Amino acid sequence: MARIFFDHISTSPLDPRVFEAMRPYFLEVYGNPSSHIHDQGQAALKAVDAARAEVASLLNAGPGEIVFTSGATESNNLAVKGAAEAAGRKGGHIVVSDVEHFSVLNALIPLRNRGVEVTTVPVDSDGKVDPGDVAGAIRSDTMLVSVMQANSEIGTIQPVAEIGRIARERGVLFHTDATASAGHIPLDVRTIGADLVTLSAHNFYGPKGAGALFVREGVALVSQIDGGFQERGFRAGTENVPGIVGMGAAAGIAKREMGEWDFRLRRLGKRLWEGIAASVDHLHFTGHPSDRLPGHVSFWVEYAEGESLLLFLNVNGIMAASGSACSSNLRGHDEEDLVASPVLRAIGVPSDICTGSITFSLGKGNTEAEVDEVVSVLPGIVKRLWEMSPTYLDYQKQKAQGGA
Amino acid sequence: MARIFFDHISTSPLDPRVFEAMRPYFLEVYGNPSSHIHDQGQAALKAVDAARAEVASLLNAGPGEIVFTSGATESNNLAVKGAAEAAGRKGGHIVVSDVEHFSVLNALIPLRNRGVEVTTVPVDSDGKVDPGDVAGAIRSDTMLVSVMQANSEIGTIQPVAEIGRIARERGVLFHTDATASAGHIPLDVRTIGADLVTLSAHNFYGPKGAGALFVREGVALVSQIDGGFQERGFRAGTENVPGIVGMGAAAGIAKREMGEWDFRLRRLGKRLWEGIAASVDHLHFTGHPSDRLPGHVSFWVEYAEGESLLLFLNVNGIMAASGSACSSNLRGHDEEDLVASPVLRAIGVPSDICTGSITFSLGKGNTEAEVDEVVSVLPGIVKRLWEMSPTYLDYQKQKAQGGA
Amino acid sequence: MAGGPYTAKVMDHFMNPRNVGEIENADGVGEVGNPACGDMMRLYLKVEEGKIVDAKFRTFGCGAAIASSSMLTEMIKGKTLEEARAITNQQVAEALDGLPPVKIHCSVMAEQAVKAALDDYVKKNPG
Amino acid sequence: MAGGPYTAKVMDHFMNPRNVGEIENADGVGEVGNPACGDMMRLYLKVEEGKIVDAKFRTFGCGAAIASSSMLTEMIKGKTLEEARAITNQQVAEALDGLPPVKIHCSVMAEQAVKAALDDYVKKNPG
Ligand SMILES: Cc1ncc(COP(=O)(O)O)c(C=O)c1O
Ligand SMILES: Cc1ncc(COP(=O)(O)O)c(C=O)c1O
Repeated sequence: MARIFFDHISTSPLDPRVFEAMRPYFLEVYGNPSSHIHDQGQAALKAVDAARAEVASLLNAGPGEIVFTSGATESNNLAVKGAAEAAGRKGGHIVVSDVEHFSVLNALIPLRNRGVEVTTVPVDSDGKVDPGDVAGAIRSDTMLVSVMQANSEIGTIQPVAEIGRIARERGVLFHTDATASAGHIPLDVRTIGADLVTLSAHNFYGPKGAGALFVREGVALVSQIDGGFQERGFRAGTENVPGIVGMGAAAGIAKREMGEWDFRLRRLGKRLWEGIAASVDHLHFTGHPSDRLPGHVSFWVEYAEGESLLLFLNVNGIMAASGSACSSNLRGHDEEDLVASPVLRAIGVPSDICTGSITFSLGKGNTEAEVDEVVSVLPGIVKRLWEMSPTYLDYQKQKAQGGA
Repeated sequence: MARIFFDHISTSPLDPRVFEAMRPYFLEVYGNPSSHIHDQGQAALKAVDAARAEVASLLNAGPGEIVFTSGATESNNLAVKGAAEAAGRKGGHIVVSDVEHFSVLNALIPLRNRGVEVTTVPVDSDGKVDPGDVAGAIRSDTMLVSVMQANSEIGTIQPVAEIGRIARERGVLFHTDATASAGHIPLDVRTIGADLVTLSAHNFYGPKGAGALFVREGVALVSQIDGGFQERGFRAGTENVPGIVGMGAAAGIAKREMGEWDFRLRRLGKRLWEGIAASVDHLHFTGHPSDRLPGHVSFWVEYAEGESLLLFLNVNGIMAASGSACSSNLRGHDEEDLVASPVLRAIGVPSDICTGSITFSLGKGNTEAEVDEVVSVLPGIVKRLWEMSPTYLDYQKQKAQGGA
Repeated sequence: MAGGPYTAKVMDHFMNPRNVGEIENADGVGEVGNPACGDMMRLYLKVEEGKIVDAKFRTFGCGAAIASSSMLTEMIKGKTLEEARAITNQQVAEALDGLPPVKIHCSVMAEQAVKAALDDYVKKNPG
Repeated sequence: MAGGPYTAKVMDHFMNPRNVGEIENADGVGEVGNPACGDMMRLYLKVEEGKIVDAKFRTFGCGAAIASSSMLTEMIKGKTLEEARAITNQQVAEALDGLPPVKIHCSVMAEQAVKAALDDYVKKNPG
């Protein structure tokens, strides 16, 4: 049975304390915050406002700058489409990096159809954006720069403070998608100079179905979900009260414990990194070696395909993720839905082997023993796949000839 | 302390069985359904698919026709904007009723800005749409008819099957917002002939943060939240697994128990209706007398203002809602956010008294004793407000003169 | 009892409004607002030697409207006409420990009611 | 063990693939796919008297690719060349109790691999 969860980047287990914080808001305080004329609604509204203050505090923002959403994807859509629509009716220009999440990149598609132009700045082989490239991409009609704080697939942390400074100097809005990083590494919206920041609760031990967008005071944004007057007009719909309460609790815990988690996860990450580097040949780490998410170890192995690695890992009780072609969008309708990871392509991994990428993302609950187990199991799995692989066979033959 | 919850139309208490169904999906099965290559993700995906089947079954739909969203507001936005955008780039026409929720009406605003024309069909004094008016409003360029199944404020149930038949005959998509009615009265998408149906879990003893849109197989819809490949491309973002599981459980319970609830609530509603009719003068019921939501009693009282009524009711332990100017959007920024209820205006309630509207909406947990308590408390509250009211004073003087 | 969106002071004045009623042969009567807009206030003043010696009101309206009316009558009793005229809606709102932003207009109504009642007094007592 | 998105049959052939390896001096070799597309299969055939007497494979690819390869080799062993050529990707997928829609191409690869190996055999054994 699968026991070792090394896939925190896809979602994290809820912290039991967060669940306890949410619990009363299911059966006892079930009111609708909009019905705050009566006690039930008033109690719900108070809880939402308290959570808002906690989320704001995680970011060093004002509570009036937090808009609750259903998650990071919605927040990214609201940020990108909302800012573009607020900036004007016709045309305009947006700068994004080459490693943004689909929820930023695909939100650009309808905008492109309405005449918005997009410049994609590249990343280096460690997955880093050069702030100079962002500066060079900004035009007179640029409305928005969107560069994530950290990439989930390869872990690289971007120089968002520098990018924010450039955007501000040029009078352009700056959005950063902090889905993978918020609650794990410091994120101060004033230091970063961000106007819009995307957060997702389930990525820092909070509940699924709860996200937020930081919207700096005074920033204009066109709402994307219209209806009643919730969230100061930025986002209509009855609030997911337990979800929001859970996000607040998770933000409070993260703020207090982040330093401790970071310390532990960096140590575990290093142990994992060193362990597999020593035991698996033909393994190439991806992402920046030091400016990366704590506990995040990503790599690809030559002659081994990602999904097969994941399946064997799962059979061995180890749950992980792959950015590979085969494992993404497995629920799609046809082969077209299987796209090779754009992130690996962006950092220049040769496309004939990038199907072998693996992301181990550790969380606060993982242990040294689990790391050691993974280090001991992985080489055997790789070997098994190599033995089945025609390309590895060819390589062995070539080596034998070369050696002969 | 407030003890009697008569505001189920704003939200309903979670059924404890629903909470139990959700519970394992917080701490035990926390996987991301997109990571279904491993056990955690696979278990989450299975749970989502099981919930999908349960929600589909409530509507007599196929599981492949259910798109999970964050709630009714999002579903209404997806239905209206998604259908309009799928129908074509330029212009087009939409027919709605005069009593739709803000999440339908306000979703039309950005469409109007893009050249879509909207015809609003009126309702009669009971709040009913005449299907003939819908037929008359359909034009050659009409893309969508959107008429709700039942109105939350006045309880009136619309002749959706007839409207659906007309829409189908004319080859126009039919959307019905069943937020207030789903789980309470039968809703068979085949009988109704609906192409799109909006559902909200928290309105039938399910969790907040979970909604769905029925999208009839083959209906084209442009997604409004773009990103990954969840929900067959109609709605991106990591699924709110516990919320979806809760919605499935709530749908299953509703399907089994709806008949029983209906029977009880109609009896309680009748008792409340008769009780206040006999004890409060100058009271006018709103909505259709028989074609209405079970347990829904709405009315307005001359010379008494709605918010004041609600505040006094709450002090007396009774929680209810008002469609009045003063209680809606109380969190707005300025007076402009206080709009008189468009629904009451639509049914022709004189605007100088429509601020006194009250909605008592009962749920499966309410009792006869609670009804009797409300009936005994309401007259005293009304009297107290009348005694403070200059308009009631004038009325009394006029009556005295008339009588002299 | 949470008091909904209001301060404890507002709820106190809403639930136990001071000076509700009518003054027979009042020296000044002011009526402002409109039931169609959700609130209407009628203020009655008794004036003696340039001072407001009694004030009563009737109000149709929300919690803030009733509380503002009640607070206003308390504030103006014993004041000179000039002092009463100088009262602002901010002072009424502050005396209630604040009102929600959307309800500020209720305190404005109270301010306008005094002015209207004083105008009526001046009209009835010219010179 | 849930087996992820795959049937138990797929997982069995993935975890315990039949006929992995190489046939020295094979009578026919077929190679299809491309590692850049995520999968590649090399199929070796031993043919005697118009029948496939042995089949082995090496595959780089996902679970479905490996399982399809394994299943295919089982299906063609003992078959005549004509019978083997007639095998369709649907038959491979069905033998595995089905594949996810996005993985159908893996069974197509298996079908193409037999055809390529048979073509190679014909080329090597003309006439
Ligand atoms: C960087 C980043 N942004 C946004 C998202 C979208 O998050 P969600 O699926 O929770 O909406 C993800 C999800 O993995 C992510 O990694
Ligand atoms: C008829 C109707 N539709 C839609 C909605 C919006 O629901 P939600 O706020 O849960 O998104 C409501 C809410 O009261 C409603 O009554």
